[in-house]
Parts: sequence; structure tokens; C-alpha cells
Amino acid sequence: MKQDRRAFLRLVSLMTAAGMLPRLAHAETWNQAAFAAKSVDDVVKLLGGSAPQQSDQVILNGPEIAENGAVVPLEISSKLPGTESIAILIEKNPNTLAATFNIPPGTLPDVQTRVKMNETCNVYALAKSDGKFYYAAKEIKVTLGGCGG
Amino acid sequence: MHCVNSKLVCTLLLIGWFGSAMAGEDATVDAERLQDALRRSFSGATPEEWKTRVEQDRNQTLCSRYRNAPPPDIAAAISAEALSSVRYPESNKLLGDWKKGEQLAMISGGGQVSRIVPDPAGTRRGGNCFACHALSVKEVAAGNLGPVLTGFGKARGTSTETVRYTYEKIYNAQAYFACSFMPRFGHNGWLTPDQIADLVAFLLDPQSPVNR
Amino acid sequence: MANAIKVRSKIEGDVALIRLLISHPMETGLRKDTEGQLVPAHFIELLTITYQDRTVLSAQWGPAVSRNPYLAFRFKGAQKGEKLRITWVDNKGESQTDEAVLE
Amino acid sequence: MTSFASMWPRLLLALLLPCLWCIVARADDAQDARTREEINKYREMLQEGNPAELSEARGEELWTTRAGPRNATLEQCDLGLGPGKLEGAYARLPRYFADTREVQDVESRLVTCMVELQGLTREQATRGWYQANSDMEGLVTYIAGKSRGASIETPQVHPAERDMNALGNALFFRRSGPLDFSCATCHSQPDRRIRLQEVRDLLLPEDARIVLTQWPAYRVSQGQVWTMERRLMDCMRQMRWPEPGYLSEALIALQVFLQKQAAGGVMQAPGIKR
Repeated sequence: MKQDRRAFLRLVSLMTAAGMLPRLAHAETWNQAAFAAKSVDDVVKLLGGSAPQQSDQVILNGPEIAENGAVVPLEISSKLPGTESIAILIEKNPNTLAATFNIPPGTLPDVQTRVKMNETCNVYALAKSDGKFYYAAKEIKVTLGGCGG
Repeated sequence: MHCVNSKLVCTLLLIGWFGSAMAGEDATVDAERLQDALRRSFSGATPEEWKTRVEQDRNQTLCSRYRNAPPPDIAAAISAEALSSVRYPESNKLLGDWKKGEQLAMISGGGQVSRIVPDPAGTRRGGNCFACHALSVKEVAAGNLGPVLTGFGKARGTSTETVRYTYEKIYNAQAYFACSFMPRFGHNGWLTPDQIADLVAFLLDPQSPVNR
Repeated sequence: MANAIKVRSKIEGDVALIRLLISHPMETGLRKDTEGQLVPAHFIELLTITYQDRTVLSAQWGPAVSRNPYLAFRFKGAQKGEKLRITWVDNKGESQTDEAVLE
Repeated sequence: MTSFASMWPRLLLALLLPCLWCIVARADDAQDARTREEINKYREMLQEGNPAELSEARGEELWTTRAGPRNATLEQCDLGLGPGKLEGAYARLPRYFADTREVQDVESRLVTCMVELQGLTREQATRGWYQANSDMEGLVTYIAGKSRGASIETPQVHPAERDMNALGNALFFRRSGPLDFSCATCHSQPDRRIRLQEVRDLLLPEDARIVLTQWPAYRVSQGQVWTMERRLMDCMRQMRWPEPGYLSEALIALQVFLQKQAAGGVMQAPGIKR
């Protein structure tokens, strides 16, 4: 059985490399519903969870004040064992869910990126660990930077 | 009234003329060369834009020449002329509506000229006071180019002198500080007397967040 | 655009720190251009990063990810000289793939 | 109008009032410092990945790609240190060029090269120069990046260079427009802020160096790199001056003056800014 499986994997990787299976390589399709949700609870439901728990094992590192809402640097990480995915939710954005990251085995659950914030509000780092959702939250003030030109 | 005014005006001209000779024409570049460079650089400006945004009035000429630090005699003449040019609201009500004042203090855009980033239609002009002054405590993003005005009304009360002084200071800051960096909001017609009265209220009214 | 993805990598032990910069407007669909017209939404939806043949990160993005997106992450089992393959697909169906050799 | 005599009590009152303000001022310093601290954290986190690197890469490609009627690259363009010499060139601009008999900055010099070497018209070379991902954005970012580590040292040898410095100086202090603004209004006092944005004192060498060594810079609010001309043009927009012509004397003279103020500053461009 092992033999067949390894042969199969090699076949798949060859086909992927040859670009014959582009859709398969993108097993995921974009979670339209989650990205259209308007509240933290709705997003969590649409990501397949419910009643996320606050946990200090989830760390959201970001500035308290962002000079410009167009680029807010965030680092989100999880110390929870077996973290499968991490997501960024911005409470008062037109759409609450900003991004989700699947963390395969061997990849560290620690991601840095930059997001847009519509106005001062709470930002949530959401981590999924063996089927349950945990979060950390922090208010980030978005100020009218510059000379208000 | 006229005689005082005209006397003021001629002393100003005399001093201005004398002043510039003493301090030496703008030692850096002569006026002719500067005008030439301006005409070529702003050749895209409409006649109206050239007149209201490039051409200088006497105050701007003097403050530029003296790098905003005019000698005492010229400074006194500038302030005297500024104070005498203040216009008050028809209603003579110098303490307006602080809520409208707060709005005006927040508005930073308006009155800009740009082909690359044109002002959206209907952009309102405002005082943009938060750019330079701390006012209400809750507004974190406040500048410090001008003094902190938090608690201004609490510290001063609302006597007629204070209300009048605050109105005149916003209308033409140079009435009390020659070549102040603060724009002459009223004198230049950027804000109307009634709008300035609303800003006075924003600064002095006990209900205003400036004094809470 | 030829160099629309810029990859920086650093390997410490067997952990690779990867830093990406992707040239993409990430339009939200809510922004108005200087003529006051709404600029249509145009943002990366799917991002997949593979090393040899395993996916080391896959992400789903909405329009709230900043323009010219930046991403940093780390994964284990990396060796210098091996290839990292980055592919994104946006809401217009446009896609780009780039490869980078780990330094 | 009341006579000078009766205005006197009000003038006296006016002299007392300003000092009342300074008492009120001190109370907010703690909040001031905390705000500043958090803003610095925001800026530090941005330094990590600067999207300007994408423009630098585009610029390098444009520099080495054949284009225009003459199907030539820009590799023979002389930015002041000799044809094709890039290292440190940006840090020594603007300067006088004998072939054009003008003091030129990096942008006007690039246009000269696009016209002379590639055969483009001036209009073609400057069309859409201010838009994101424009050729000018890429080229200027690439050239500025080639001066990283070099010290700003602009010549004041040729009379035209001295004249442009004097013109820049005069423009820096020239107040005009409905808000009576000049560059000096915001940039002539130390430790000043407009809202939360430091507006450095460009008359103070160390402040001028902090500013001039970071431009051109990627502006997160615009999602693109701004050249120094774009930066100065936007200042003038906010000063309620009219918009100057691209590559105009006023923009180049101001750069001559500002670079001279920042002499000795070690270039770090492209920077990343709000």
C-alpha cells in the first residue's frame, strides 16, 4: 500500500510541476461567504467554528496607533499545539475578515503582514487548534496622519 | 477714523521703505530674478490663481523679507494695521455655536489647487485647528506648532474682553503677534466672521470638549 | 510585470525566514479615483507557497490586505539552493507564479 | 475705528494672555510622549519590507532595456559622475550640466537622457510621471537606491548653482496664498508636529539630513514611491499655492537649497513613509 501511495504522490507532484493540475494545486476555493461576513461571530461560524475563547497563547503584535489606516503592520502567532490556521479580523472594516493563513506541519504559526483599517477599532488574531478557535484582540487607533492635507 | 488709518498706513510704508533699505533687499536673490522664476514655474496657474496665491500683499512681503522676525517698529505697525482691519459679525455676536466650531476645527481640506490631486467638488474649507493645536483631550492626533489650547475657556472664562481677543486672534493672528505663522483666517476671507464666532465658542464654551 | 514578486530568504539552522513583496493594487472596490469614479475591486484571493513539493503556506486574502502586500513567515526543513514557488490568483482570475532559490 | 490710545488696554491684556497658555501646555506632555512612542513603533514595523524594492527592480529593468525611436538603453546617461555612473550620483544632485547649460535634478536629467539617448519627446518622457508604477517612479527609485551609503554633497561651484541656491532660499521663506504659508511656516522650528506628523526643521542640518536622506520614499498612504518633485508639489498643494510645472525652476531650486542644508547626510533612500 505504501508503495502505491508514494508512487501516487510522485505522480501528482509531476503533474503539478507540469502545471497540468493547476486547480488541484489550489485545492481551496476562496471562502466568499466568510469574506462577506460583517461580524466576528459570523466569520468564526463561516470558518467552521463557534464561540472562540480568548487565550494568551494567541499573540497579536501591532502598534497602538497607526499613522495611516492604509498600511497597519501586524504579527500574529500562536503557541497553541497543532495550530492549523491563523486569521486576522478587523471589527469595523466593511468586511470583518481580512486574511486567513493555513499552517501546514513544519511551518511555524507566526505570520507578519499588513492590512487596511477603516477606522479605530479592535483587531482580532484568531487561531484554530485541533478544531477549536482561540483569539487575542487589541484596539488599534487609526489617526488622520500627516498634515490632513 | 480715516486720519488714524491713513497715518498708520503711511508710517508703515515709510518704515517699510526704510526698513528694507536698512536690512538690505533680500540679500539672497533680487526681486526681478525671483519674479521671473515664479512666472516660469507657475506658468500653468490661472490669472486668478496667480493673483490670490502667488502675488504677495504688503504683510506677506514684509514677513517674507524679515524671515517672520521684523524689527520692533515694523512689528508694531503690522500688528496695529492688522488689529484695525478686523471685521466683526453683523450680529455682533462673537460667541457662536461650539458644535459648528468643532466641525470647522476638524476640516483640513478645501481651497486647494492641483491638477494631479484636484479637490473633490464641494470640498468645504475649515480651520484645520488640530493641525497645530491640542484642543479636546480625546483628539490624539493634534499638532504642536501652536500652543496647547486644551482648557482654554476654563482658564480664561468668557468675559467680553476675552471673547473679543479670541475673535480677533483667529480673524487676524498678527493683530497680537506680527508675522505669526497662524493664517489670517478672517482677513484673507478663508473663514467668515460667523464661522470665526463658532470657533471662539469651541474654545471658550464650558460645554465644548476643549473645556471638558 | 517581470519582477512582480520579490522574495528575500534567510536560513538559520533548518528554519527558513521568507519575506515576500508582491506588486498588486489590492483595490477594495470602495476607493474613488481623482475623477470621483469607483475603482473596481481587484485583489489577490488565493496565495500558495510550495517548497519542493509540499505547500508551506496557503492563504486566502480579502481586499483589506494592503496594496503591494508584504508577507513574512518561517518554515522548517529548508535547504539553501532549493526552490520556493509562489503563486497567487486574484478576483479577476489573473494569476502569477514566481520561483526563488533559497539563499 | 478706536484711536490708538483706547486700544492700549486691550493690547496690554493681549500681552498677559499668551503666558497663561504655557501653564496649560505642560499637563499634556506625558500623553504626547506616549503617542510619539507608539507612532515610532508603527514606523519601525514598517521598515521591514519596503514595497519600494519593487520599484527599484522595475527601475533597473528600465535602465537596461532598449526603448524609444533610437531603441537605446539609458546605460549611457550621465547623471553628473560620467556616462552610466550610478553609484553616489543621486547624492550629488541637483548640479549644473554643461550640455544643457542648466542646473538639473535627477528627474530633469533623466528626461534629458530619454530625449537625447532614446529619442523620446519631452512629452512622452514625462507623461503620467506621477502615477503608480510609472517609468519615472521606477528609474528614480533605482538611481536613489544606488546612492545608499553615499553622503549628500551638492556642488556650489558654478554661478548657476549658487543662483539656484539663493532662489531656493528665497522661495523657502516666501509667504503667499490664502493661508499665508511658506515652507518656513512648518519647517523652520525644531520638534514641531502637524497632527502626529513631525515637520522637521529644515534649517537645522541634522533635521534636514534626516529628511533628505530618506527621499524618494514609498508612501504607504499613496501605495507608491514619491520622487522629491512629487513631494514638494504636494507640499505646495497643501500650502494652497498653485501647482508648479513638472521639472520647473522653483522645484529644482528648492532641492538645491534643501540638499545644501542636508550636506553630509548619508543616503538611505528609498525610505518608507506614512
